[in-house]
Amino acid sequence: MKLYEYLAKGIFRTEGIPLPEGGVAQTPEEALAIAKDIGYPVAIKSQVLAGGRGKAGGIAFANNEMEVINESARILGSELKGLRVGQVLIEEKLKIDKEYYVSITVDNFIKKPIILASSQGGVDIEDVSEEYIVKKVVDMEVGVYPYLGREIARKMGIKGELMNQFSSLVIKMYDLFRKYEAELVEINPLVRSGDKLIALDARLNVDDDALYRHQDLPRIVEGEEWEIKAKALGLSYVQLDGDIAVMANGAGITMATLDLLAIFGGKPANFLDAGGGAAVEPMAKALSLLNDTKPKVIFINIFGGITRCDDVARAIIEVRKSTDFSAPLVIRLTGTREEEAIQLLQENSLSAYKSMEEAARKAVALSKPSSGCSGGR
Amino acid sequence: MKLYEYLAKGIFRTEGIPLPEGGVAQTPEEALAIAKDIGYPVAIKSQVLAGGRGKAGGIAFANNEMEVINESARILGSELKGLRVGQVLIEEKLKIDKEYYVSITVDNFIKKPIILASSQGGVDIEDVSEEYIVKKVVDMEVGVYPYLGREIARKMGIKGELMNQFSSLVIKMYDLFRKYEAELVEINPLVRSGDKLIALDARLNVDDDALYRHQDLPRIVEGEEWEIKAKALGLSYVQLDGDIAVMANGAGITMATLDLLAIFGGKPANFLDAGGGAAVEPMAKALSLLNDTKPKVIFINIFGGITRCDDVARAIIEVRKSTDFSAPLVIRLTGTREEEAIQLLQENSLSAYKSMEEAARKAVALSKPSSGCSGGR
Amino acid sequence: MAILINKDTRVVVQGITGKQGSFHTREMVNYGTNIVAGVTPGRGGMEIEGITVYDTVAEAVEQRQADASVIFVPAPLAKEAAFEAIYAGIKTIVIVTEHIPFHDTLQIISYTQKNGVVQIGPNTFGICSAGQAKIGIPPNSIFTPGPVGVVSRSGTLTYEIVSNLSTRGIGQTTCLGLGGDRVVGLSFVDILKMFEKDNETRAVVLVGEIGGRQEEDAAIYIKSMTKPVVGYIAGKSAPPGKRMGHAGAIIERGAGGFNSKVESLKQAGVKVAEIPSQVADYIADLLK
Amino acid sequence: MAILINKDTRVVVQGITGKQGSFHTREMVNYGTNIVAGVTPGRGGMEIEGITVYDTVAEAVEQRQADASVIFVPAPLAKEAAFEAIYAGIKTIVIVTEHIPFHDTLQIISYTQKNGVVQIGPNTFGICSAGQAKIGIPPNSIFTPGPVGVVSRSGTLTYEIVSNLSTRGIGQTTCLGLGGDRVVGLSFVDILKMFEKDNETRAVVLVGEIGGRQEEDAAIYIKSMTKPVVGYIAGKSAPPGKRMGHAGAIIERGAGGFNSKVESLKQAGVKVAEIPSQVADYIADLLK
Repeated sequence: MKLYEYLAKGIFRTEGIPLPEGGVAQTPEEALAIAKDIGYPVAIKSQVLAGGRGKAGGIAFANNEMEVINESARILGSELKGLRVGQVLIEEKLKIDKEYYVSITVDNFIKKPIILASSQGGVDIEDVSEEYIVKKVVDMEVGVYPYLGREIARKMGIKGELMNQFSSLVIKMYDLFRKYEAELVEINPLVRSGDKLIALDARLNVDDDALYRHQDLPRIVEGEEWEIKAKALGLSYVQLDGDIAVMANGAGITMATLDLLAIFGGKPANFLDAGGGAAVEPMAKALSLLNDTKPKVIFINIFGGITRCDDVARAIIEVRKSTDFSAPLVIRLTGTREEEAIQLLQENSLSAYKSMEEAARKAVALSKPSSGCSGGR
Repeated sequence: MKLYEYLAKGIFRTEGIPLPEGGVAQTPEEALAIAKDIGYPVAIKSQVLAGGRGKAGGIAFANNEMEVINESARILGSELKGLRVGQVLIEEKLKIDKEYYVSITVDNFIKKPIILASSQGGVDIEDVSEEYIVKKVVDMEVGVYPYLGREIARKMGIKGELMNQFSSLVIKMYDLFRKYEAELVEINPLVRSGDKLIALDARLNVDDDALYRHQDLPRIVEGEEWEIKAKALGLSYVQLDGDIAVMANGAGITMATLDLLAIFGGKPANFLDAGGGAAVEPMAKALSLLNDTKPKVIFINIFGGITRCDDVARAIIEVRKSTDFSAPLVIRLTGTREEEAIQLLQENSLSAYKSMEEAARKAVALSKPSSGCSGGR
Repeated sequence: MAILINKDTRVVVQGITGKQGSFHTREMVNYGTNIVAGVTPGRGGMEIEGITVYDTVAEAVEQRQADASVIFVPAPLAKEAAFEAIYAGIKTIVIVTEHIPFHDTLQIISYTQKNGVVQIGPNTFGICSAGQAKIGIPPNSIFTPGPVGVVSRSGTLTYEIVSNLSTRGIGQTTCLGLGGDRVVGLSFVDILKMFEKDNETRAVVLVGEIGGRQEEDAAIYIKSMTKPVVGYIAGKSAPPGKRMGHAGAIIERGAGGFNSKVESLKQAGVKVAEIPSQVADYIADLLK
Repeated sequence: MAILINKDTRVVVQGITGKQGSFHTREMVNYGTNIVAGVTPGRGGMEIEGITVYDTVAEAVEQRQADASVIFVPAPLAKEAAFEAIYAGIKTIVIVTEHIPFHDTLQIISYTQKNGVVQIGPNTFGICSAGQAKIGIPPNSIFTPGPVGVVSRSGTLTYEIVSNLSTRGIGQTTCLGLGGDRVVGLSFVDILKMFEKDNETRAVVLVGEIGGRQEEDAAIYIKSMTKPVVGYIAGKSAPPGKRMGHAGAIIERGAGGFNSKVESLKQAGVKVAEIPSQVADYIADLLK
């Protein structure tokens, strides 16, 4: 889960990380009130979960009341990278003497936390040449001590008193990383303004699987309409731009199903992983959701392992009872309790494929304008 | 630093360790008020920093008001193992179904924390046969998890729900051990009373060197008169029962000096380690303190390393200016700035030995009734 | 021979009294796995599917000489379960549990690495040495003993491919799921090395997916292998920047993307199947 | 040859700008120790006693190839200093600082052990390979090169004994203080093993004291040594249950008492001196 900049900054502030003064506003009037408190000039920053806001016009500066009203009005309610801006962060505009980058994440290969830092901040870290990036792996049993911060500072060319400021900052970032079980804690840019290091931006991405231990955090819902609905049902769902709705069991096989449809010339409408051992009820809900997205074809691809094919059949039959399927169903079922499932389907005038590829070909065929026949084999 | 039982229990309680109800009293009237709150029978426990209070008569039980008054009056103000009893802990007297032992300390050889536990509690753990003692070393980087507590419980014969209680208790003890940088966290006996495990006694010894990080803890002063005075001066001092006052620099050489005096037939009055690099002022204070103890002889044995012999000479001369030495001084000085020191002493009509053994023989001779001559060579 | 487990492996089931734990214990026993004990704290003395339950893993090791463990406990308890197994001296741990907090997994991995423990998972279907023993949750019916080693990042997709192999009469030595999480105990390279050394394994199937750089690392090692490898990578049609279920399946800025993986493998001499059923075709050709 | 350090050992002084640090840096330089760098955070670029000061130990290692460190920082900072040295790849650490909180010391030891670092101290006078290099705080004047190895738990008492040796013309290979705290990095046995292997060391002096079981453990090892050992144990007249300065010098219930130590050593063939000056007598006899 990604936190909005202003939420991340709220947490950074409680940890004692130096930040610009500021406040969050939902209307130009609120923005103005905050700006008055801070004094001019101010920065007006759109609060959306996307990078590169500056280039996209999501960050503005204002030197007086008129500019605050105009710019915050422009940004609030606008769309930035497909995301509606509901809030702006109003902050003092600092004098920037130098921009740095610093983050803590995990190196998936080494399987340990890693601190990344650079003297070339304010830009996308991927665009920074390797020689300007300092990397330090953290042993979780040891943690981060000031010397590690000083060592990073040294390699970034930060000296003297700033070295200690940087070191203290890195320790606080690591404390946040651990305390909030973060996937990413990032400051970009970290700026030197006079003799102070200040976090101009703040990112905090928290592990979804650990959220249950962080009841104090707000729950940020991200994504498009169907993704949010699917997430509320506990499903792993990604919206795509095709017309064949897909449900499979397991992330790998769901991806393979999408690939197969694409290879056969079809266009998948979504990724929906019903999971490894879903029962009748969740599966029925998933199917209803797919139906609601009004695809041209619904393709169900189940290899029964823990998932029992008869449960899948029951889920299909249950949904059919309460809803009309708006699109033809293509069903592929094999594995655990396959025969019981086939019988159940037949009793309800449905049929299923045994082969994933045959089924995929059929789904693609049904999605094409030329073919107008109804579901089933 | 050892904490009184009632203080240790206060800390145990904040950690959630189950304890008998109770309160601390300085007078029989206070004791009575607490007993009334709790209900009879109650235990009356002397609060002194010594083990084996029960055998020594420092623990009593009372079934009614009269007994509370009488027993608390008897214990309060009495002497227990040479220690005055200033406070009693009044506690509910529990039904005891079984007594266990559990502690966390450090194994000096393995150099790691160790959990010791036994199904034979309530007695001195040294008297328990090895086969009844469960030992588990703790990796500080891993810490203590419930499985470790369960594993210890299993080996102690604790099963079912009690196993979980025990496991949770051990985790809390370890948390205290780390939080308070303890040398020892001990519960003896830990009792089973019905279906509950309850800490009947509580010990918490905190590392003196870590006390600066624990401003919340009271400072318990322990020891005899001169020891307390010496401690206030920051000196390492132990009262002994002889008549030759000793000051040396370093624990090892101070012990060796005492041994030498004893071997030569003398009786050291104290152990006083002036430390490795003491300056004039602290050394003068130490010397004044020794003089105040009114020994027969004062023996100063300094091997100058970081300690400079001329500083020692200056300290001696300074003390002589303001105080009369009540006893002859025997001085041994060698090492760093030896010559300057000898000259300083000579200017002040003092002299020093170069050999530790010669000096020790002299000090012993001076301490004998037959010899009446004054200090110096 | 197979790798990592065989019919003599003595398995303790952690979380045996739970719904998943008891169901899969029965399935593992049915497959022939030598399940010697179960552990559920506070339930010591019970029996589940004919297996004695102990309070601690240490007791299971002491009483029943367990040397491998499979963890079915809920995600919030998984770290402790893994730590307990390591503490008790278990040398192979299969963590089936999914949705374990990421920082917990990091700590588990750190601890298994320091203790030289083989950690399979988390979020893995487990491991099966065909005809000998299965530790985990894949359907018993799909495996057949034979000469092919299978290593994968996903569950059901692997069942699909293994099932294809078995249907065509191509058996397996060992099939292993690394686990679907962003960080897991073992890598493709770890397992490829074992297959390379295993006398019975004649060819290897590698089932990868987008995200991470594991497949690219595997390709480097495969260049030095004497045994042929057939690959399949899922996620060809996944749009960049979207999560596809597994925490691992994130494509960001091209790194770890489909093409990078397929090209690396092809350059290492791997035959990469375009659709899952081709894997069995390629393997059949190689074993002719 | 000497043990652990010699004239080529490249030493960094942590806490070089402090009063103790700068004083002993001068003394060490005077003795001939190859002090290559100092470290005081925030003071990088300074010079102390002709030695360049760096901000981090890693920089000192990078710039000056330091391989040993001596720590003079105040007790509250000592743990971090030790961790920093280990992190930077230093292989021998001498911790002079006293009164380090006990739990900090436990963590330092755990970390040095896991990284294969030699830890001398805390609360040690350090180590001197006579005529070559001294890392720590003993007076320079007392040492003479020669054939005797000295290992001890106390400081000044060791100076007394070494001084006696030198006065009688008996030189030393290496003299080392384990440290006076309850737990320290090395034990007598660790050092005895090194002296046993060292070609130049012909006899060993062991200076112990009451408390703990180190001397008893040493006695067991000494039985297998080919080189003669002379011992001295301080604390004969100390009353039981009293602390005598060192955290280690606690006698509780007879364990670790004077008699136990002396008897163990004697049984192992050690000549145990009754008074400090006898040590030199015994060694002189042995070397005849």
